[in-house]
Amino acid sequence: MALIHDALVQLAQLLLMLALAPLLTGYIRKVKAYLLRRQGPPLLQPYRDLLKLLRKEAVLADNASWVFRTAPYLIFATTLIAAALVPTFATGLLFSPAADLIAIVALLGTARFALALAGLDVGTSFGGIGASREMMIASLAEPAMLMIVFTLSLLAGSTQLSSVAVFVQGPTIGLRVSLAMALVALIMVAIAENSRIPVDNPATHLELTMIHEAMILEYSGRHLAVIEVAASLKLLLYFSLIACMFLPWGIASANGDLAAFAIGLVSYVTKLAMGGFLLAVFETATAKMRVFRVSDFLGAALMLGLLATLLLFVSQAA
Amino acid sequence: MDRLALDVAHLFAGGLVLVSFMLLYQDRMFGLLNIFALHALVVSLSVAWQAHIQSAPHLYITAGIALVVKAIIIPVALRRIIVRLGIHRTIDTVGGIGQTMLAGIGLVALSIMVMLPITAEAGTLTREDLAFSLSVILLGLLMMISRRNAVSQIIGFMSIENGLILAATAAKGMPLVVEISVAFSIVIALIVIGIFLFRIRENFDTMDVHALERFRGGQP
Amino acid sequence: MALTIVLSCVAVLLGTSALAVAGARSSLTSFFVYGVALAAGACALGAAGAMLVIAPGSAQTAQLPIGLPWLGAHFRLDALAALFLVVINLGSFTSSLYGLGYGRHESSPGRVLPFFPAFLAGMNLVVLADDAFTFLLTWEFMSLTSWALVMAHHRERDNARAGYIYLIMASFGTLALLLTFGLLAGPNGGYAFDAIRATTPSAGLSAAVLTLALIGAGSKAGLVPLHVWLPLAHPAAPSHVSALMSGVMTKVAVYGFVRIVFDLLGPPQWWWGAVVLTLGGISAVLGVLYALMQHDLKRLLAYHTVENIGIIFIGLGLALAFRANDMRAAAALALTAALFHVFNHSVFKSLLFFGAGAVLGATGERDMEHLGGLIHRMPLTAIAFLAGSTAISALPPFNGFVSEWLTFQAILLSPQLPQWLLKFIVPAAGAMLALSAALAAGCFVKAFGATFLGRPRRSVAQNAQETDAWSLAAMFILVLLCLVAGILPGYFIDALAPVTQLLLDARLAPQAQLRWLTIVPIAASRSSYNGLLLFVLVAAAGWLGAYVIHRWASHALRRAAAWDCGFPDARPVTQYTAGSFAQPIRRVFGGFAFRAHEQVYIPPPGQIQPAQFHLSMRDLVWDVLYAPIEGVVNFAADRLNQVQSWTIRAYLTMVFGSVVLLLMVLAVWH
Amino acid sequence: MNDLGPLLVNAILLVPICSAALLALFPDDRLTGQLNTLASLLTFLASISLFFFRPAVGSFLIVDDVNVVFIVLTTFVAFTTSVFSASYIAHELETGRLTPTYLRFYHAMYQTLMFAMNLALLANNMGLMWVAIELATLTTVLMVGLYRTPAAIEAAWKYFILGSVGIALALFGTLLVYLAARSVVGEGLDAMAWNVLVREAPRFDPHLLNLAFAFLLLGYGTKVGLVPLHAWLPDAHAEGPTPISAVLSGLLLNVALFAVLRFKMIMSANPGALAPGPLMVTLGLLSVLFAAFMLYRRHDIKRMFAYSSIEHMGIITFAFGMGGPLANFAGLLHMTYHSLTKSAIFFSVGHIAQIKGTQRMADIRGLTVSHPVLGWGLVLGVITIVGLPPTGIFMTEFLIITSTFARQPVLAVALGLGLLVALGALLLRLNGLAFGEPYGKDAPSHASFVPMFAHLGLVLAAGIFLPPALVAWFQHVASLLG
Repeated sequence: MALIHDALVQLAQLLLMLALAPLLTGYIRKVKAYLLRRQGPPLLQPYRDLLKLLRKEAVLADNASWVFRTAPYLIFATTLIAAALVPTFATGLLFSPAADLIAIVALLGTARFALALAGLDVGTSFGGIGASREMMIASLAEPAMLMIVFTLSLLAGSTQLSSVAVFVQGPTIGLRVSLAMALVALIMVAIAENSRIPVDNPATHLELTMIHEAMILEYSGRHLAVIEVAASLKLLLYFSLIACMFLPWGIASANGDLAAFAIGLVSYVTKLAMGGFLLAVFETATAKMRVFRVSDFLGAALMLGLLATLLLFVSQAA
Repeated sequence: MDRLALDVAHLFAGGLVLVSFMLLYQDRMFGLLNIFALHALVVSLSVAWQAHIQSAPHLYITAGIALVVKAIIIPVALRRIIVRLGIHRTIDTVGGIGQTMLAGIGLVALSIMVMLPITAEAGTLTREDLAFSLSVILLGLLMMISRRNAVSQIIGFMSIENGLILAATAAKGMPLVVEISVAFSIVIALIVIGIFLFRIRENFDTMDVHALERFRGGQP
Repeated sequence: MALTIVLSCVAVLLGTSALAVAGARSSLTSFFVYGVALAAGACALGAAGAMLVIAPGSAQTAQLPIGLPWLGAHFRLDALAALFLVVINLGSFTSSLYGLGYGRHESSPGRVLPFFPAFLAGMNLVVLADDAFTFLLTWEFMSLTSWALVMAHHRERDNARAGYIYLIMASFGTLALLLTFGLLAGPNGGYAFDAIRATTPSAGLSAAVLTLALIGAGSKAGLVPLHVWLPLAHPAAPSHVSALMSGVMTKVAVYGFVRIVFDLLGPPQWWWGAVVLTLGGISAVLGVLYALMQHDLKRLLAYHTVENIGIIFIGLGLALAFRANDMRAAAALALTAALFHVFNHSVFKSLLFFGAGAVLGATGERDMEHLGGLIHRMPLTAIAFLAGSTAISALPPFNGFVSEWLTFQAILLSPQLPQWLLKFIVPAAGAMLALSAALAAGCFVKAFGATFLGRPRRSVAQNAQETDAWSLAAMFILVLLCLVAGILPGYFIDALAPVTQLLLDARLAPQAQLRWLTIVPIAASRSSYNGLLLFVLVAAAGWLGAYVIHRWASHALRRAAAWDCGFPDARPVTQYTAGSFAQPIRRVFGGFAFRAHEQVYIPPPGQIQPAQFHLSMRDLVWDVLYAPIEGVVNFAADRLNQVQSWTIRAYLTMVFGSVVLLLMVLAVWH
Repeated sequence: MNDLGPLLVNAILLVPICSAALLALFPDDRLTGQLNTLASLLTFLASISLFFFRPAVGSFLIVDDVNVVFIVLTTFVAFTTSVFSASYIAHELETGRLTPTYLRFYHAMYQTLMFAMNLALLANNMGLMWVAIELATLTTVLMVGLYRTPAAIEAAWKYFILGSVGIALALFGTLLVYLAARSVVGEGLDAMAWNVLVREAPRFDPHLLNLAFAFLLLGYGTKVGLVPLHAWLPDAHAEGPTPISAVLSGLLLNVALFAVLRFKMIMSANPGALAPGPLMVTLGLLSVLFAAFMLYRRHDIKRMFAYSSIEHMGIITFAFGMGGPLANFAGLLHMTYHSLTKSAIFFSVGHIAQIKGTQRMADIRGLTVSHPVLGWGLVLGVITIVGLPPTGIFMTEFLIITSTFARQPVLAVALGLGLLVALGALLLRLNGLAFGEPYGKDAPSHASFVPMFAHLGLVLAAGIFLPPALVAWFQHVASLLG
């Protein structure tokens, strides 16, 4: 019985993620448009785009190999599973023993690996640009992310997201410098990972500045659709990650009743709304930086993360 | 009697050291040869004396060899070589005679110092005699390295050998002395022949080997 | 029993190499040699594996009347030895299988066949040796045979140089180990390991032993800064030998370190862990950075060996630190992580070298800048190489991730360590580990992308042929292992338990019977990982998504020229090369690590000479460490050599001088 | 049976000297090579029998534990070398480097040398040993100069002068030992007989012994080739006929070292005397380091291996200097291995030089390709001589370094680094010689490989398994050496 209950909760979260992801993208676009005093596309525009793309035929470059064709589904699957393992409105997911935070980061790494390979597969110069820059960014973002994970798990004594969430809700936490550092670092990493301004511009097709777009330049039709979904899932994932790790208030425990779940859901959505708004504001306020400045940006993130970890190592005498 | 015998032995030994110093001092070629003949003579005398006091007749052979080979044959041979090969009549030394003499004195002092701790009960051959022969040997070595020309280097070597003979014969009842001295004479003979064959004019190193082919009617 | 089997396998191998000397010419010999090696590897693998599973606690000993007369050759098979025997013989089994195919088009079989079995025998014996002399003898024998294999293609200049440097470094390492055992054995030569175990050396002594052991084993394992020979020698050998050297021989070196430091040398002090950790971290990061700068496929793989050895030593260092503070469970976790990574690395590194060998055989090229598009010509090899790349990049659900995940868990336990220095070093090591993992992923995107993806850059790549069945079989066995070890790690971790039991008398909780085969190193609330579940979920999600789309949305497909932002299809030259792929990372990291310096010359408008790009890089380790040594030796040689041309009088003066000197000494002595 | 012993001992001496006379007078040049081999074989067989019955100690000759194995070793290497020399000299005759007359002379001298060395080993009288070693010196001088090229004669001359000085020093030392002994033993032959000396040594005057040992070490050390007394050695090896280089490195150095060991026994038997260890260690280490660096700048293949001989003599002296059961054992073993290995190397080098018509290493390349057997033989030899396993030299160096490190870490490290430097040089050259594209003449080699591989095989086998009897013998002698 409990198993079924957990399974249902898990399934609900998964579907919720899948359903919300394009909406979040659309919402951010809308807010950015408002900030620029534009009308902006309707909120549901991303869904329409996806459906349209899905119905179109896929055009494949001549020497594209099976890597190119399977990559989108692999990226989609890994991102979806990673997202499904992040508590949104309730902790204690059924599958959470399957992967702790480190594993989730690694899953995203797998997705990136596949994406970069797909970028190289056709053998165009732009695919190469995208892949190589993406890996350069990742080579700094991933360690930074892991440092953040270290910080939290040192605090919570666990790398399990649920336990972290529970701990952060708990009374023992207090206000900590290292936690603040970790939050800043995580936001920087999230910006880089989701190729937002100032690292990359999701809307650009200006050849020499694009990173993520350059990799998926050759994609079309359903493949493109799947990749787009994966991208927005990733964005949502990072949002809910921040939500669950740094402001888990209102999140329901696994064996809560429906009311608790409802509260959790509401608080989750509000958190998303706030976060999306802040991101939109930030993006409109800042300009994109040169590609080779990104290393400094992420280097700062890495240093912050390492600093946070060191602080904790030193403060936690056995 | 015994006392006297030892004193005479000492006399000869000391004389030998003295002659070694004269060798070091001498810088004319023929003079060097003469002094070396004297050196050999002293050795043969001391050997003969030892033969007499030890009543060891076989030592007379050694004395004879020393006298004939080193006091007569070799100086003569060397004289002819010098004439034949046209070796300079004057010897150029490494560093002046003065320094060489000083070094020699230092060597004598060293050999005496080394011999001091040896207990006198080493037998009739007292430490003085050992010290003398050792200093003769060292002086010979010094001569070999402080002279730039082959003949005097050989003479240095032969004076070393004289020192050895002195020590050997003075060591009472030492077997095989004759054989050893014979063996040594062979070596020296070979060296002299070598000098002659290889036309070694100035120094052991500078040999005019191309002359050799002519000499041997050489094969390619 | 198991010991007897392994020893007899070794005897068979040695006999085979003797026979191979006799008839090295015919292709039949090649088949025979590799066949026998295959069988022997299988037998030894079975024996050791059975020993590890059935009777892990036990230890078998044997003694042969050879080697040191009054000592004899002692052999001992305990859990640790059994584990490494499994690693070694797995490698020898697969590489023999690979050799059955690859060895056929070997240009000079006479220089490979006699040494290949001897090399295998040597590695087996090192692990079995139970006294200092036998250990060193077999150790150096292993180096010697592998040197001969490196020199197999001696006509290329680089290979001869590689072999030379390799043998020098190997002898240097052996010298260090020689001194190590000289210290351990003591003046009256108690060379038997039992005798060494019995005595516990003083603190200073054990510190010296640790240093020497680090130098000796590290130089063979390729620990920075003793790694210089490795990227030269490993690629020079035939590919299946490269696989053995990189995948297995370095592990034998790790074995040597573990045996000396954990087993023979008494209880550790905490700073040992600090030293080992630092070296490991530096090796991990520098190794992968070196690899990123390479465009020779096999050399890139060799540099990755340096990286992975670094990761293993991070684990060992943690284990030492925990052990020194008597935190046995944590030590067991760290050691398990290290040993598991030993196994994993041996598997996927062999796999990758096999793939590189297949490419080399098909195209005759090791330079990635000349390859490309091979995925169309050699699909199966491509799959295998891709699996290997994923595994070595520590990406789930493959095995590389599991061991690195365990290492991370061990690092996260370290705040309990009392020493301040460790408090600072351990997180730094963690950061380095994370960095190296991320960079490795980048490096293998580069390697796989430049070699197999895109369009062929040379005609050799254009018309390459898929490699033979033997090689493919060898590769796919390893692919399977990578996957199985990745999704069912519990069984492997349990198999490692007796080793940690032996070395630390502590072990991880049994994993295999946990619910859904999840692995829980410490506590369920703390951290857990389930490769199987992830694999199933990802596969299901991917398949479901694809099915749904193809079923209800479109599945129409059209082939067309690449879009490429509307550029007309240019020649393959316009693709990103390996060098250009690595350029951003080189900009970020190369500055301090390699003094990387780029010069771009773009002709002014109107002139039509080509633009030029110059890249200069220096290997700091070589400049700082090895060049000076070379200089000193040459200087001394030149100075002393003048003695050769002195005159006889000068030589006599030397004699005279020594006489006088000696007499003076005697005169003064009283 | 008892009367057979002396007969055999005499056979070991008489066969060589008689065959020397015979060879000198023998009319037919073609058979001399075979005759030489035959004589050496007979000597070898006679010496083997010494293992089984040991003659009583005479006043001039002695067969005891200390020298028996060296005698067998010497006669064995002499035999194998004569086999090699037969094919080598035949080639020299074809190319006209030697005339029949010199051929005859060469063989006569060869046997004389064997006689001298056997005598030196068998002598129970230090004076006799001295005479024998001097005789050996003279014969080798003549043979080094055999080719009468300027270089050869210069080498012979250098060897002659330095050797004579060394001999003179050695004689003085011998004399002092006699004096020390005389006051205890009394005059006469007994005061020079080894068995007596070792027995009575504890009562000798220590100061005389010290002085004596100084001279003996320097005197015989000159013949051993210890730095700084080594100057003659490289040229003598490089310029003489290769069989003689083999005999010089393989045997004569050993014989001289053997003389030093005899005296060291007396020293270590006397409590008052200063320990000879430090002296020998210093000389040995000096030789190792010096030779190691000299190896780098060699261009002549034979001269290079001559320097490697200096290095190994240094190692052995070092080992005996360190003393103790392990080091002494290793030193004795190392002497054996070195003479076997080095002569084997010279065998292959000789054939290589004949085929390529040069001794310049720059002109010899890729031997394993052009002449596989010779090339791999050389590779095996070098690998053995630098002490890589599984050959015996690895074992000895293992024992020396480990047993030293526990007592004198610094010395052990210095020795180890010296060995490493030497290994670097030799392998560097080996790379050029044996590997890479073949270069130079590749005439087929009509060589006799049996001696070379016999030696290397022995060293290899010994590295893996030593017969217990041999081990017991070595250990006994090691204990005598103190």
